[in-house]
Amino acid sequence: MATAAVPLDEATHAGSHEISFIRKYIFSTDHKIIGIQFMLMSLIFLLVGGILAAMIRWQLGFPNTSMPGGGILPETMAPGGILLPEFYNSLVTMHGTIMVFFAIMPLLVGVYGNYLIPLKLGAPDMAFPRLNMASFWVAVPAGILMMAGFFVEGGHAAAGWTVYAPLSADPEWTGVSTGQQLWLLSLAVLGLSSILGATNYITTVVNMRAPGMTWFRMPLSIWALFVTSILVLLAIPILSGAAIMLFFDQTIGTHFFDALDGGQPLLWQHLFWYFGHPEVYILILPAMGFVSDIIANASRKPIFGYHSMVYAIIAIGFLGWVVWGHHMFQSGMNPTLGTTFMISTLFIAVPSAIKTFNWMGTMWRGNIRFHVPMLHATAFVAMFVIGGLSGVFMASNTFDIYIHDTYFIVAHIHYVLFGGSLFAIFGAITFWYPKMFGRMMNPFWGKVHFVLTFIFFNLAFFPMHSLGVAGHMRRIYDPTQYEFLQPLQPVNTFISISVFLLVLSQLPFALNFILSWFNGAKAPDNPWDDNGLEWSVPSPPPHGNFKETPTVYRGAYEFSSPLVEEDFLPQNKKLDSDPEPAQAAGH
Amino acid sequence: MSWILPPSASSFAERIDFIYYLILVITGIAFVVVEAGLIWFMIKYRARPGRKAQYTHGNAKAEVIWTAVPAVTVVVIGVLSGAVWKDVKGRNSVPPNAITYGVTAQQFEWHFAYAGPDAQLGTADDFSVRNQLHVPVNRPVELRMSSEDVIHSFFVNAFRVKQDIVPGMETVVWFEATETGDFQIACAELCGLGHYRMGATVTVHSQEDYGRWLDEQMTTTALR
Amino acid sequence: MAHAAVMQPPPKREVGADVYNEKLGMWVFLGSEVMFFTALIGSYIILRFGNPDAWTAPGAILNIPITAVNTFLLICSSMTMVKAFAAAQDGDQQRLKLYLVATVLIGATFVGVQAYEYTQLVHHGFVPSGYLVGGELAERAAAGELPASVGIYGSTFYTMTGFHGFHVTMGVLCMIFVTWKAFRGKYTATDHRGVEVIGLYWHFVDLVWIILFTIVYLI
Amino acid sequence: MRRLMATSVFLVLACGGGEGGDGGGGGAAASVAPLGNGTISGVVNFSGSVPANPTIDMGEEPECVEKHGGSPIDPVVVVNDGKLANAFIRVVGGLPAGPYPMPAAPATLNQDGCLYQPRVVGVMVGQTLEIQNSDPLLHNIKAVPTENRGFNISQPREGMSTSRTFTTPEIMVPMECNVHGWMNAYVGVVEHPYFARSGEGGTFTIAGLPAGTYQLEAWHETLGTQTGEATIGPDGTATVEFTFSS
Repeated sequence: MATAAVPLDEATHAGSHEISFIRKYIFSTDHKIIGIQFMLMSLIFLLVGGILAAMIRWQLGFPNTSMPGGGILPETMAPGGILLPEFYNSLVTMHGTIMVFFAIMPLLVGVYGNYLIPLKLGAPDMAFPRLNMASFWVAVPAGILMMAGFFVEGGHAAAGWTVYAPLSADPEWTGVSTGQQLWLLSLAVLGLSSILGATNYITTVVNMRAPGMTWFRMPLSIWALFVTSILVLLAIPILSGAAIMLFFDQTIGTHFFDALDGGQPLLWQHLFWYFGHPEVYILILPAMGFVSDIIANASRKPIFGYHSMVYAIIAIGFLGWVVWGHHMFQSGMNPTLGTTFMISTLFIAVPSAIKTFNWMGTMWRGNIRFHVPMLHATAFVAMFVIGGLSGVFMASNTFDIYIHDTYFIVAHIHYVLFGGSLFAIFGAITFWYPKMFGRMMNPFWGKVHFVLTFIFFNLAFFPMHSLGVAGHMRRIYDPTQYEFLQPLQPVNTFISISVFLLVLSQLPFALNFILSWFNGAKAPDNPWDDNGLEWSVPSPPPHGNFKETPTVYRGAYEFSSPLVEEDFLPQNKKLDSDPEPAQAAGH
Repeated sequence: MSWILPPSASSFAERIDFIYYLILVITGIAFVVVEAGLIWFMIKYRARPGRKAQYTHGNAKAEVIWTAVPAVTVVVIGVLSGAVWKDVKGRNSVPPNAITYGVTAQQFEWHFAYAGPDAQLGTADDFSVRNQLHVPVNRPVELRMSSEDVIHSFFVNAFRVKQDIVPGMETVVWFEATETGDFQIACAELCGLGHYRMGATVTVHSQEDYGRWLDEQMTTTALR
Repeated sequence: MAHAAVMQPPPKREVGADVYNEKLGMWVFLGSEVMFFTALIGSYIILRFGNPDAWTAPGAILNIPITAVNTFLLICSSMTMVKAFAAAQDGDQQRLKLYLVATVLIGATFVGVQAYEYTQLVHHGFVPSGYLVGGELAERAAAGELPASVGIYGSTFYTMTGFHGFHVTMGVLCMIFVTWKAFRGKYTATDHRGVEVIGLYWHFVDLVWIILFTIVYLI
Repeated sequence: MRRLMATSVFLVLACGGGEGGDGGGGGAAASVAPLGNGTISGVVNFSGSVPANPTIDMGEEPECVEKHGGSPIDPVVVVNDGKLANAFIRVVGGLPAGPYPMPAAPATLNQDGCLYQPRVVGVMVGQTLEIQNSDPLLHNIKAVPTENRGFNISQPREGMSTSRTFTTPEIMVPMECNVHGWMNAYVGVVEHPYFARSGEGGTFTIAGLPAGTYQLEAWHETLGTQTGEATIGPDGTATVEFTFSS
């Protein structure tokens, strides 16, 4: 660090001095590079998670047949290419784990928390750039530890991504020991990364806003990331604590979750879901924020009900802490608590409805441009509605008796996490790609990718509702073992084929992403005619972001304002009628 | 692809199914309204040259409506649902005239314990049958369940019954079968590599058949 | 960093929390720490209520006098930390260095005493899984003097105090870094952020210990 | 074995305790020459009244019931004409120092008719145990050792075969199937190849030993252990007899 004796001005302004390749692209402290690093890492994990999903679906669609290409897997996973039940359980576990912790969460929080917060707030970088770098380089070993589990004796963790104790606590029940321990270590390490990141984001949002960027002028994406960071900050340590206890149960013989020696298996579920439900909102709130930005931009209209959108984000963040018991209605928990948790859970429908209707209100009487980000954002709204409404079925503790642990919940979570979060991520990637890489993505292939993904996503996951309604349990290696599930097998096969096509549909996206990086059309500073501060700087922005700290005169959604000729009005554009921000003070 | 629940065969199944169809109708309406509105807006307000969007920041009245309507709706769902929950799973929901059976779940088997000639569970003359539960029709049945190893879940599709079985505690569930015949029991909580095969059968007998079956079992048990 | 002593005028910003970044960051981070210890302490409470028989009377296994002395030491270190901060505010370099060194030493002593306590407990046969087979305590349990099984007692005791000890150790390491910087004259009367920030962490760890000492040793 | 933090040393190879009838400790391995060519043969007797074996309710697995002609019995104590089968006999004293030759063939443990065949099997440390499934349904094989690293694997289809080895001598490693709670087998892991299982006629042979006096131990899953002694003379043979009683 002693070498960094560069005056602040130079250090924060790009191009004015040379830094080595390694400092610039590998161990960079620039929030934009770190965001791109997170993006590359989590897109790779997204691919891995997708391949795992395809393998799961092979077994379900074509049970007891040899999987194409499965011959390369070792005997302990798939002798003769036919998956073993214990490997199937590992696949189910790892698909969930990788998608939640190593793909969606870093894509939303790691990538865009890093990339957007300083740019959209008019800050030169994060409050703690080196801590930011540490947060990425702590996440990398976590990912390596997680992948290492596939190669150890006994196989990878096989107790589900919720790792319910005691199944996960004692190798005797699964035959998995090292794999489960690596899983727990990896999440504890990843937790440290997330906490460092969240500390940074919160500090930056509170302290680093440009003059005039008052709380209620912040874009909704930043509001969402801010509330998400608070959830990460407070929820992840619960998981870390629980994971450490489970790790000790596995290794040094403690008895936290061991009913035979004074421990309590349900304690794991309480800890896990006390973390886990805020986690669910960690996975959707930023998506809602991005979609709000994109819909307002594409509709050329101010966001409908900005304040209630902010309060809805805060309300969802708060409700996230008081609903964890709805995962445990049938767990043997006190039934009276069940009703309490049902009521609190049902009330999440209220802020969700507010958001949905406000998005529609934003489109109402707009002048909607259907660029690729908007296609994904619209799909987000349409799919999130399905995911949200299917959530009402499970929120009812009574009907949950029937659909708990069935494919209904599988359909629900995929409508929220894929139909919701992932469509929003595709929207965000295509929306901010020009800013991140200085090139436009190809809109034609973007539309091809969108249409294919939208069709096959629905063909894959919508039928799962009906499987759930028929009572199809989840995490079942071979559904044909049950007579009452045998008539449903054609549906399973149909879903599997749709999933394979869904995975293949990502090919245009991957190619578009990679090729545009090198060959895409040069991106202008503000390709979407947006108001955010990030569009006032070059694409990609230089180190230090802003030549001089911008001053903010209005919120981020002043589209089609009667004050100006064009249909957008950037946050930092001073009109004669704008007073200088009163609050701006030198601190 | 069907939104119709499979045939049911227990006393409270219809009440649970009613909640389902109620929510299905409510969410169905919401689904149609929102998705149709979305498509309509997409078409009607697509960008056309020379047109400018309406500059508005919201409408307090509209927002109050779409806050209040969902709030009231979920309260209704909650109240109706809670009432059924209380009778199916609530603290004192087991009917007093229920016959009690013991259930022991373990990787990957079910053991059902029946009271012996003294009609008392937990005494020396109990007998146990692997993977077979035999119950009389139209009579409440109470299951006192425990697990030998990990968490399992007792699930009978046709009875709309599901209850986790947690090691170290006794969980209780009850049902009253309304039709005779064989129904499948499944484990609904991932319990290891044999989870997918942890099935069993519940046979619902007519009252007379049940008595006959019970006598038969007690004779063979006594012989052993 | 060599010229860090030359303060740059802070850029104009919208008013946030009205504290500088490092201090705000530490407060935020401590929020996370609170939740971490909440998970451990909450689990402890649930487990203890669920199985009260696995706990002994206070002092039957644990050595309360030595831990009480240790608690007193840690409280003293908070005092020296306060003194160090006051010295930094006054720009009194000598007292700053003196009190920082004192804090480091007392903190290290705390960790050392805890390590000693652990070795004694293991020696007597109290380990994270409960009694050590064939240990002295296992024999006393067999004789009926102690609970038959203290598995969950051992689990919670070692995990909670162990993680606190880990936090103290981390604190001591950071404190050594701050002390090293103090010896190089990096803290002035106007800018002594490092001292204040590490002080916040130190007081937090101290506070957690007082809670742990109460619920693990005394109740 | 719970929470055995066994380091991941995993291993290898072959062996041959008791295949089929009267098993003998197997042939010669390439690397280590046989120590001798003497043979101990013996018989395991049973005195007293033979305890009744439990019947198994296999109703859920018709394929298996069929293999047993309709009335499966759990063969815990198998006595034919006063001779006890499924005892595990091994040399416990008198052996020269190793290394010992590795049996050429792997030992096998077959799952057939929802029972283990054989119920008792011996392997030398490092010798392969081949676990086979002859039933058209799922079995899982859970080894619950105290000294070795345990495993829990599945064989969902007929004709599958999985190989495992053990690193440490252990009498006996219990094997169980959790899908069929009645299925039990015992694997004797011995540091040398001088072990055998008594066959249906209660007889066994241990071959490949040099002349000398040996202490032997016979183990049975419910009847405990018995010790015996045998001296291989110049003619290269010795006999020994064990008697278990109920």
